[in-house]
Amino acid sequence: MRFLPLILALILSPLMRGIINRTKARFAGRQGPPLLQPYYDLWKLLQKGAVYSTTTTWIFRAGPIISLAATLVAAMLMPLGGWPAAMSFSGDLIVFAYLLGLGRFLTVVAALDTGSAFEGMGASREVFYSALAEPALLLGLAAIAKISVGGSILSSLSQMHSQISLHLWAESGVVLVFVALALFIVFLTENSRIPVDDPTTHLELTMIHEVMVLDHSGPDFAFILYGASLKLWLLGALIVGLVVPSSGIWVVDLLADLVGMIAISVITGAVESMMARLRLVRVPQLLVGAGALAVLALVLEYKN
Amino acid sequence: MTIAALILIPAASGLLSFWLPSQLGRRALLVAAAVMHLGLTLSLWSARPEPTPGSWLAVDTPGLLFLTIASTLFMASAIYCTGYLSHEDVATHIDREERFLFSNEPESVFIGCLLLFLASMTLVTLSQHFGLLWVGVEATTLASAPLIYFHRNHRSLEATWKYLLICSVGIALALMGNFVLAVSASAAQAHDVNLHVTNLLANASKLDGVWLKAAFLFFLVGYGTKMGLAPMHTWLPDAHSEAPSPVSALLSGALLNCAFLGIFRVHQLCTAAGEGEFSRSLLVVFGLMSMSVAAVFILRARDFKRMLAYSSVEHMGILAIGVGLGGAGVLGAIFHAFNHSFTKAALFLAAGNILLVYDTKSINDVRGVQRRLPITGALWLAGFLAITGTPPFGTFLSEFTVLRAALDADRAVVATLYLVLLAIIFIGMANVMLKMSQGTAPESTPNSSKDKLVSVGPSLVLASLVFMFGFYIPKPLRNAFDEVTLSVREKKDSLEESATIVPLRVENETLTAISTEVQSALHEHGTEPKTDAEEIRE
Amino acid sequence: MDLLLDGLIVLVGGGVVALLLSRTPLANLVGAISAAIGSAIVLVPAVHVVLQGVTPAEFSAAWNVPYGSFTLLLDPLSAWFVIPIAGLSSIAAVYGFSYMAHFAGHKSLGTPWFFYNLLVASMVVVVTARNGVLFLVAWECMALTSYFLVVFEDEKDSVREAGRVYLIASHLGTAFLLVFFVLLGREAGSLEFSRIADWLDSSDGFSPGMSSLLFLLALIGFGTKAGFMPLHVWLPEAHPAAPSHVSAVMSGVMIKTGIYGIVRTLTVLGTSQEWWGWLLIGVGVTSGIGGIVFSLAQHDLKRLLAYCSVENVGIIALGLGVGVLGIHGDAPAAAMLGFSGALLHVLNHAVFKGLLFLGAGAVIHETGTGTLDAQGGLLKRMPWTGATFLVGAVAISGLPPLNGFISEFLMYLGAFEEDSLLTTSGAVTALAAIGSLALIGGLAAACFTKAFGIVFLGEPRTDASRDAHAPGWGMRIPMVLLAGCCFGIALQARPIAQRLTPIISAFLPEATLKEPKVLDAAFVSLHSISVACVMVIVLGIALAVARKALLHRREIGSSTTWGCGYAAPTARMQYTSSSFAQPVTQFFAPVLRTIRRFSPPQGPFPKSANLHSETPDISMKFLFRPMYRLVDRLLSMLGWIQHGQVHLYVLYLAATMVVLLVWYLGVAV
Amino acid sequence: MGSLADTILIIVVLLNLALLGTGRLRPSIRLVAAQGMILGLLPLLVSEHGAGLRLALLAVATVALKGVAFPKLLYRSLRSSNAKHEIDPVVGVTASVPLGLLLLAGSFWMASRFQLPAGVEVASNLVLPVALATILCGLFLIITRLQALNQVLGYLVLENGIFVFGVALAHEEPFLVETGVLLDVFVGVFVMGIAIFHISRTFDHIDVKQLSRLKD
Repeated sequence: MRFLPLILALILSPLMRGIINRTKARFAGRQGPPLLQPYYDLWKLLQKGAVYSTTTTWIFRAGPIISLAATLVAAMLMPLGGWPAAMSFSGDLIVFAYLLGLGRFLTVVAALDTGSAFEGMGASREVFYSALAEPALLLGLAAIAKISVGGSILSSLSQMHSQISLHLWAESGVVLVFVALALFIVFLTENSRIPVDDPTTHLELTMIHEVMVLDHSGPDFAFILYGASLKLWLLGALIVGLVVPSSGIWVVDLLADLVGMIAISVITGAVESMMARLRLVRVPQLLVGAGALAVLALVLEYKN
Repeated sequence: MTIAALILIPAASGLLSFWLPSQLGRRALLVAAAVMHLGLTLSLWSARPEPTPGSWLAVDTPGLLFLTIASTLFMASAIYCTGYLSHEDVATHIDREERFLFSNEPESVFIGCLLLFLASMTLVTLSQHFGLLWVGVEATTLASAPLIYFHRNHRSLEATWKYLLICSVGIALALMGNFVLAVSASAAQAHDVNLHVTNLLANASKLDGVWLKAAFLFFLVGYGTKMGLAPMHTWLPDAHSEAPSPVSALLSGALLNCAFLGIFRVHQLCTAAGEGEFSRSLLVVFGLMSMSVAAVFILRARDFKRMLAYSSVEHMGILAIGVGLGGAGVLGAIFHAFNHSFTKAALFLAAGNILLVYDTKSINDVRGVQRRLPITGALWLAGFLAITGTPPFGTFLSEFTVLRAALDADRAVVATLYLVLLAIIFIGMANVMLKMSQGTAPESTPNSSKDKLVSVGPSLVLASLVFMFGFYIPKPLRNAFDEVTLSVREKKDSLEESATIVPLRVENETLTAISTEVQSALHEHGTEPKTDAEEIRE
Repeated sequence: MDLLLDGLIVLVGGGVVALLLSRTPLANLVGAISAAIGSAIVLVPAVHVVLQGVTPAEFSAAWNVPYGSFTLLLDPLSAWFVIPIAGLSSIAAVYGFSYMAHFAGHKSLGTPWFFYNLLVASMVVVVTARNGVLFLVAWECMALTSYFLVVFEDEKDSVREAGRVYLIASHLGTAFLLVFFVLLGREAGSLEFSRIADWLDSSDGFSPGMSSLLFLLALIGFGTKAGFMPLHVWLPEAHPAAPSHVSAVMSGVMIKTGIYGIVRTLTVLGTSQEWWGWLLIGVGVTSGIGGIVFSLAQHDLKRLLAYCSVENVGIIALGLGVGVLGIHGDAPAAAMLGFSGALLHVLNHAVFKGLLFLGAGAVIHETGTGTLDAQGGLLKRMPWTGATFLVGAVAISGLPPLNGFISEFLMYLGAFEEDSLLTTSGAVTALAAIGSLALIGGLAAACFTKAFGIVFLGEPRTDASRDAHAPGWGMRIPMVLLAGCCFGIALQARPIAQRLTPIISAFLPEATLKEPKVLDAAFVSLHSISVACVMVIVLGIALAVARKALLHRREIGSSTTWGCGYAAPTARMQYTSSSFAQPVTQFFAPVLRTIRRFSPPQGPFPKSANLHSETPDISMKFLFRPMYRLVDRLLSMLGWIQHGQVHLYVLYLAATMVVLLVWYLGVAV
Repeated sequence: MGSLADTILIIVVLLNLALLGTGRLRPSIRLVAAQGMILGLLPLLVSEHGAGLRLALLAVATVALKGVAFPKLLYRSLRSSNAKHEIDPVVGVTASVPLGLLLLAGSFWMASRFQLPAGVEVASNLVLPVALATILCGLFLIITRLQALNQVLGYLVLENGIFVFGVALAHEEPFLVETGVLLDVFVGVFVMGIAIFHISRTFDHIDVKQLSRLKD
């Protein structure tokens, strides 16, 4: 039963996209695509053949595969609703972050493999922004580790999540809020959502993630889409786990967290509908700001 | 007997060569005399002869050390000369820089003076009387002047004149020093006190301090001029750059040390008389001045022989500092005298080869020596590393010892200046010597001669000696160093000191700084050698 | 121990023989073989010591120089450093044989091999020496031999200049070490490490001031060799100039002797102070971030790698800093983790940096240039090199499933621990460590996606890169071996890290744990990491199979890369290295101070337009050169002394005499 | 007898001043010769217990060298060079004399700071100041006069000063050393003479100010 969070992630992750898109549609006053649309897309893509550029090498084909593999392993580290993750050990949060990094590395390299200027451009922005997002993520986790477990050697994501209680909220709620904010910005960045990136278009030169995968098609693209939605789910679950206090009764917790996942999807949709994309030069400031939030949280922690 | 031979052989053969008709004979004579001299010198290490009647001349450890240096270097440059002279065309030829005609000094005069030069240096190292020492030093000046004027062109004449005038004036002051010393000696009640070194050392305590110190001042300036301590060094770069390379090697490697021996003996005397602090501080000051001046001009060097000359000034400074710091510093200094002489001689001989082939002394016109003259180039690089005190050469160990002495003595300022100046000089020399030896050589050089055994052999031997010193110092040599080092310790109150020393320290220090034989010898005399650190702290 | 000596003898002997063979074709063979075998022999006892954890008796021979003695000891710490030194040197020697082959004929190959062997030997002696003088001699020999290897192609001006900078820098560094050892010997009464240890036991150790002074001297002296910013100036010059297998050794292991020096200093001093930890972390942050940012701004592959070495020694310094903090924050587990991370990273960096330099060497060997924007599409032409380079790139970015991640993970864990346990000051420092480690990781990924992407992917940008051929097996095998090590270390993380614990507690008793179970947790996670790494690989394979199945009997089209409908894309339309790095370089512009010369296209039909950008090293440009100029100017003020007027020369003499007399008679008497 | 020594020393001082006052070379040589002659007498006066054979020989040698040989040598090289008098000295002849007096004063101060150690008796208490003054005067000549010949003269004066001191104070100087010293000085002057000869032949002047090609 340890595998429950993993299984949920594998099954439900595309749904998040559906919810987000539906929310955006509602804000725009449209009917919007069906909630399950992402599943249909994946299915369709898996049926198709593929077209490869003559420039590309095996890297181009390896990219989607390995990044999906990395994301899958990362998924094994993510607990949900009081259920410990499939694999949980001290410092797994670091491994989690770096597995996502591996995925990114391969995606970027695959993009460069096409030798296209667009992909190159997207790749260069991707690496830059993620480099800035990384500190925010880890500092945020450090803050949580400190307030929740205290003593990292014994702290794993699962423990951290299980430690989040109403009492802790009462004690150091500010820290939690700040960290949650910081992580949310990271969440938006890593999943290339507005205000950092725009997942819906991929032809303007301002795009980041979407333009990197421009040349992928068929199953490869399916892998990529699925990997992306998995990533969305995982980072979401991370935040939800840190925000939603755990009562100890697993049914309650599980439901609470699922609600949280829906909530975060809706919020994301709302943000995307209400905000405009930032100018590229502004994005680093946003990310540095996220990092600052995390540090601030820790400093506040030392205060009391 | 041996002592007389040591002086007479070169002197006689020198005079002989003035009249010897055959060129071949003269060169043979030169080498023969050098070989005999070196042989005799080395024999001294096994058995020291009785001093001459009246103990005017005798072999004592400091003298023997410097005699060995001089003799070895003379051997090297004698062999080098045989090749060198055959390159020099006797006919009138065009001057390199000023484009006028000039002709060399007759070879007979050159070789004759060379041998007389050796004789006078031997006299300096062997004389046990300050007056005689002075005579010897003055004699070296006179014998070497014609050597500098070998190429009879404007510049060498100018150099010769400066050398003659400045050194003569300096030496004259040293003579004054002799007389002042005599006064201070005649202060001693006992009437048998004269200027014999041993005699003075024995009666050191009776000497009149005021006059002794005055004497030291005169000696310092006088012999300091000859030794090339700034600011009396001014003649040195001119003479060294204009003299033919083998002569430069001798001047820089042997002559300067002889002058240093003069200062050292007086310093010994001051220490014995309990005035060591006075002479030490002055030596350190002058040493630092010399190093700084050298640093200045090495950084702006345009002529590589001048640069080598300035580096001699630097190293004389190091010797002065070492002796001035006392304790292990003396060991460092004496050891450094060896390293420096051999390295510098090797470098000057290599410079001679470069000069011969490229026919210029200007640094900017020399490139790719290690391609044009592989062995000379390698020597040039090795020499550079050695002269800048880089491991694994002996110079590193000696300079390290001096540094250690400085820090042991809590002379942080001295140590810092010493290191900074060494670093600056390293940079300066690196800029020059690397530029010269590396890079692509010009397709055609003025002279097409290659490395020959006679032209690189001597410096190869010298360089490898310095390299050996980096790993291994022969036992007798090492003991000699220690003996000299101990000879300039403050003799006073070493007895009660011996009680107060932390055993661990003494054990370590003596194991490392002073070899065990001497230690045991000291134990017999009941005096415990103190660590250098404490000696100066006291 | 005897094996160690035998190995050294083989190295030196082989080197001398090679030197004697000089220009003959045999020299290359003899040199390479002796280097490879010699280092391999040295490797054996080192591995044995690390595995058994037992220290063989020290080898000591009398050495008749002042304060000197020839004392070698292969304790676990030394052994740990000998392993990468000997291993990488051996592998690089194999590579070097093929690499040097094309210099045969017009250059003497005996000389470089002579220096190579001596370099390896002196590195081994440096990390095993137990006497100050011996250490210094070996240290300087290391600098010199590597210098002569750097100037192997001294007909190039750039190479000569690089060599000069290197030689001077390392000499100045050594000056600090001289003072360090002299003071050490003066305090402890001996330059024998063993005697210093005795002295520490018998007496009450160094005074705080003195120990801090000693530590600072060591940090500067060793830091120059290790390449800490801003002392790194020689590094980006020298490493590219050297032949690639030498760059691999220099960058992979030689600079680690600096790290060894610092670690050994901590041992020898016997004490440490908390602010040393802050300082080390500060140094680490500066070097780490600075190094990788400058690395990103480079246009030359080997320069990029060189700067990245600065980044990695920065990471190591971070680890050490975390360790020292741990000792003083009473978090021994954290200390242990910090030091383990640092030491493990020493090994890891040796592996992947060696690998990357060998790869770069292969590229330069084939295309004749290291300029990034002159490459492209090399993966098709040299698949082995490309694949191994990719492995190295992923490893050096500190990503799983490769070794780079393991060491960084340990440091993270240590820093997290301190962040949670320590008081404010220490915790904030630990925090800085976490933040910068994360940032460095991200930037490193950026840097190496760039390096790999531009060089090996896309279309060839020049004919040279189009006509490149794959290098022979002589050069492939070493790279494959090293790439294998990258995986191996990651998959054997736990046993290797456990080996480190006794080593560290041997030289730092303070770091030993009261209750070891805390650390076991860390080892458990190392194990799970290895498992995770395996899973990534397995899943990857599985997905590949799945994909194959899916695409089975479907039409697979192939066309040119889609250029938004642009019909005739050319290789020159690809993204260049500088444009790839542009967002980062722009963000860090104040630090980088890149010089841009831009002539924009003009008119409706622009004839030409070009953009030239170069990033000179700031500390070189704004710190060292000005300092040098200042000294030069100050000294030139004295230039008038030697004016050639003889009568004034006599005046100097007379003045000195008179001044001395007046001083003496007026003051002294 | 002390008075006699005093007179000699005073003459020496006067000769110094005269030397400073003359720019022409020939008279300068003559003055130096005179100084040498006078000094030749000094050894006979210094020791209280009569002039021994050693001192007599020393006196003769001194006169022979300082009074006869050196002037001869210098005249030779003067003839060889076409220099007649000092061209433009660093310090003019007229200005030199008062400066010479200053030097004299300075040397008297120095001498006053030295007190002779016990057991050293000296013919006249003028010895030390005069010796120092002569030494300084010699150095002054070398520094201010630019004709090579004049510098040799300066060197001789310096030597004379030292001689005064040596003869008067250092009794223990053995004969061997005395002769060695004199011999060295002689050869020194001889070699310098040759050098001057070469200089005047190669440069056809003996103005050392122009000998300054070698510099940095």
